[in-house]
Amino acid sequence: MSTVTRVSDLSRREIRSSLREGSLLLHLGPFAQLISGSSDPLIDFLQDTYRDCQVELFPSDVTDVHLNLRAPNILRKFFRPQVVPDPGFEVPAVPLPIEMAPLAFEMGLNLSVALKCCRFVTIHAGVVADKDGAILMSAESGSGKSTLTAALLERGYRLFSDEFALVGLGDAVLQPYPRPISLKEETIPIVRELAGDEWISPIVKGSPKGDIAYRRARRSDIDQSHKQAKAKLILFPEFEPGMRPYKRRLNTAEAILRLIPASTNFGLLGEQAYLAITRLFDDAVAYELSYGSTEQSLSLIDEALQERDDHAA
Amino acid sequence: MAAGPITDDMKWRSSSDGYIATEFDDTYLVFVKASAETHFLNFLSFGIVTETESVAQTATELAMNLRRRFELTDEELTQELVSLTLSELDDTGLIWPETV
Amino acid sequence: MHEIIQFIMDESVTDLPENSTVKSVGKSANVDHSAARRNLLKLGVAGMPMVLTLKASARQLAISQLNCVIVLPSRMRILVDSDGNAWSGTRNISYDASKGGYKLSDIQKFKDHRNTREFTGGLPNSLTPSACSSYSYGGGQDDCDDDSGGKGDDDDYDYYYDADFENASSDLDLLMQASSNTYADGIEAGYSSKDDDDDDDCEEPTHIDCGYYFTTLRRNREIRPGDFIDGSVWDLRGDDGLFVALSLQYACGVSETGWPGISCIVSILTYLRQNGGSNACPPY
Amino acid sequence: MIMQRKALKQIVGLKPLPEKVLKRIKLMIFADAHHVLGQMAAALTGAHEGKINDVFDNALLRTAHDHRMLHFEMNRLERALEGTEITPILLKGAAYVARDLKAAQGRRVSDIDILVREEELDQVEKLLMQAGWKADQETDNEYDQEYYRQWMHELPPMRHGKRGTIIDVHHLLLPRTARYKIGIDQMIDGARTIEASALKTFCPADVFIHSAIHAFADGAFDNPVRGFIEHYYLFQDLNESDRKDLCVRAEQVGAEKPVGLAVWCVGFLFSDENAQKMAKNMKKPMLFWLLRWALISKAMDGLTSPLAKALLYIRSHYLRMPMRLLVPHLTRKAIQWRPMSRKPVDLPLP
Repeated sequence: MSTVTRVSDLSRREIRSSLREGSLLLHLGPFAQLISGSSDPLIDFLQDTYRDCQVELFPSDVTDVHLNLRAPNILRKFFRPQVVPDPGFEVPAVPLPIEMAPLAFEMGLNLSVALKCCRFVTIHAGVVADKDGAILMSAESGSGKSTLTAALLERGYRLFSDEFALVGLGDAVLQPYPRPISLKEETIPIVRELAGDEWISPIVKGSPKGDIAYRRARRSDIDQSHKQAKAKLILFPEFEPGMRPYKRRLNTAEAILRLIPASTNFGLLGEQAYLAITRLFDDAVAYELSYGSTEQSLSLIDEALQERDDHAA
Repeated sequence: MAAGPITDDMKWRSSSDGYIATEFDDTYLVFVKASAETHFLNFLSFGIVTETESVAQTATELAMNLRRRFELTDEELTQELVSLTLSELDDTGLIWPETV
Repeated sequence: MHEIIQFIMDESVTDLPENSTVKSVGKSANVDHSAARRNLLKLGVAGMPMVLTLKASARQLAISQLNCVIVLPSRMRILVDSDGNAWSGTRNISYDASKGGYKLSDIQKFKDHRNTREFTGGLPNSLTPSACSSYSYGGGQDDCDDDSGGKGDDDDYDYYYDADFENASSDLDLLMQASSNTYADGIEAGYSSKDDDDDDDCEEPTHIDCGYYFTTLRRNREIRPGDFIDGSVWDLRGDDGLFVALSLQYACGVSETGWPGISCIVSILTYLRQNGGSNACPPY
Repeated sequence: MIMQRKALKQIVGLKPLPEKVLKRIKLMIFADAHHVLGQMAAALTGAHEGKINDVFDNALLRTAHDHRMLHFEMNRLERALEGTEITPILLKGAAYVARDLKAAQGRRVSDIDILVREEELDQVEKLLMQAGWKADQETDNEYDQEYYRQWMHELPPMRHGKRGTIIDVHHLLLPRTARYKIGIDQMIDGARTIEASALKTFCPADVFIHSAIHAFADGAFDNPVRGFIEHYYLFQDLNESDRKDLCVRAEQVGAEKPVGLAVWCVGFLFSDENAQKMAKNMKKPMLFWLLRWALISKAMDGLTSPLAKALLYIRSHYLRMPMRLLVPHLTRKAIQWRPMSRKPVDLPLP
């Protein structure tokens, strides 16, 4: 009785009633996510930004994540609709105005993966891949990771994730989780330029993180989200306007030392996580990059790939 | 800070089953399985770990053996530094007094 | 910590004791390393740790999560009472030591103003002023005068207090010393003093120098909530700590809208959750 | 209520999982919200198809972490007490994990609880401080410190400065002021050493007794679902002779009523015949039927009756201290804490 379709195949009424019932099941990479809490801004967002994603109006099986977008449970003096993400465990949830439901939705999914996923080593990183393997970019917020991820998509890479590298326990293979790329403030026009206007979601204005927009995952990214990849390049990018382009090859230990802290569940998984992170370097080489523009970062990556190939040959 | 009382006659042990180490440039990235913590050890602290693996030793014995192994004099590798490093290592669970 | 590691890397060269459990990377060949090692030992004697621990939790995330800075977009004033309630707004509260402290009507106006945010309870003891004792309530003997000198409107006072506020608030700290009764007791004592043999025939006091703490945070003040993290728990102190405490109440779902720096606070809360801090939200 | 008994039985594997997906999802959310998803996974793992295996794997990986952490904490505790004659008794989760009991499988554990003799308390505290534990910030104030030391059955909780883990050092099983007086010395004397370790646990009957005391003679029974499941597994862990011991022992140490109630719960909630038989011959606490209703009502969460909650709250304090202490204490707490109101997490499904 339950069928998997794309969001774009569903009517607004169907989505609304499924969200109300709390029975909307969103399939993304290795996770099945049950979403509840209907609001117009969320439906708009799903229809726009998740249009190509696989969903079920009624779940055919149990799920990894239950995300409830509900009203904040506080007594308020003035009534104004608000929303908080509730992933089923206690999280610091900021009540957001209902127009920011998309943000609450994205935050809720991120929290669920960061804090509750144990089946993969989760590393705060952007990941893209081509037929030769994956590029993992681990960086702090504001270091240009999202822009770089978006730029690599235009170079023929497919999107794995903008937020989390999911590293398989045991085989250290990277798992796609093609969620939309989150763009903040000044990166929005840059990516709009790169990707084209039709790939950018409407802007959520005045959020706690400033203006936010999303670059949608492409249908091809979503349809290949079962295809895993081995890492070929591990990057620690740093963007600062006007910076001279620079790259430095890191030895394995130094790279491990920088990846461990970027993992949200390393301590939780212990030895399995250490071994998986170590195994990433069976095929991958690591670089630290700094650059002042997207073009520079792309040519640094080309150089790094060339060096890696030369070394292998 | 040590992980418990330390006396001079304590003999220290370690086991290579308890950790995974990666070496680079005379420094060791050491993952401790029991605590799931990762530490950086230099040649001295890692030397203490490997030295105590085969036979339990007091701080004094350790200092002597390490000087021999690394070709260092009493002044270069002081007893005090060995004891200090022992208490740092004690905190990681990489080494322990033999009865524990 | 990174600098220390980098330093160790730079200072040391290679030699490996025989050990089958060690995977070696980046090893350079047969360099005379003994000088570097001796150097390292000297540093050890001087107090450099021989073991460094990588915080085995999202440290890099933590760095970005904890390092955030909140810059206050406008001046903010905060009033705290001894019950751990707080009010934040922009109005001033006049303080006149000769009349016995803060003007009670200003306190009331501050609390009542439509732009004031109220936080009901939940401040940690470290940020809460002591309650008034029956005796410390009120101020000097002549505080029965009506406040003719203090009739100027709030804005007149802004300038003066902004310039001088640092001193005023540290004086206040001294005034807010231990006492056991609650503020409410103090008020009652004040009212009931009609009948006693007090020299003054005052109807009711106009100023108060206890039971409240009031402070002004200037525009563009930089607050680093990460400074108040001790391991995985909050250690809130001072005016910045007070601001953080109120931000936490907001972020944890108590207040309404428009509080500066909330994303910074949220990122820290997330960090604390990741690191097992069980008391990230108030009570701390 | 019948449905809820069914849920408990499904979680421990006495009844098959619901066939209907929504019901199955609801059950797993219920288990997760009550922190027993790991136990459910341990009981049911491998027997299913589809996504549920991923969910169970995930839950088991998480509890594996808790157990590893606990083992390391035990190791650190032994190290901290090295060279002394003190042999702490591990309590609750730590004991189950150390003994690898059924009650430990898939169980979440966060803190380590130990029991030492009262005369050892000062030395243990001092040694733990030397090894890096310090007063936890939450209770690091004069009132709490004094309150714990004067009235409670344990030191104020200590948190390790580097690892952030919490240790609770008990010298009694109930507050000094508690109504039930437990024969703690007998229980300590009966404790058994863990092989190749300086640590001990209670004998099997006493392990059950302590769990019953903890649930029914102390505290507000914070997580009844988890508590019921714990009693069920602990009861399964007792062999025939342990069970005979249990009745005798409960009487010896003065814990018949809480133990009677716990055994009754195992019999009633899990339809365990052995427990049912045993409960018939055991004493029940005062107001047994009212209490029973309140406990079960609380376990049903969303349906919680405020009256039941209030009853349990007052009872928990009534059990802990006489009125002359209770009233000032509750007043003091009310002034000091002013907690944020937090509604329990809403289930996302109707």
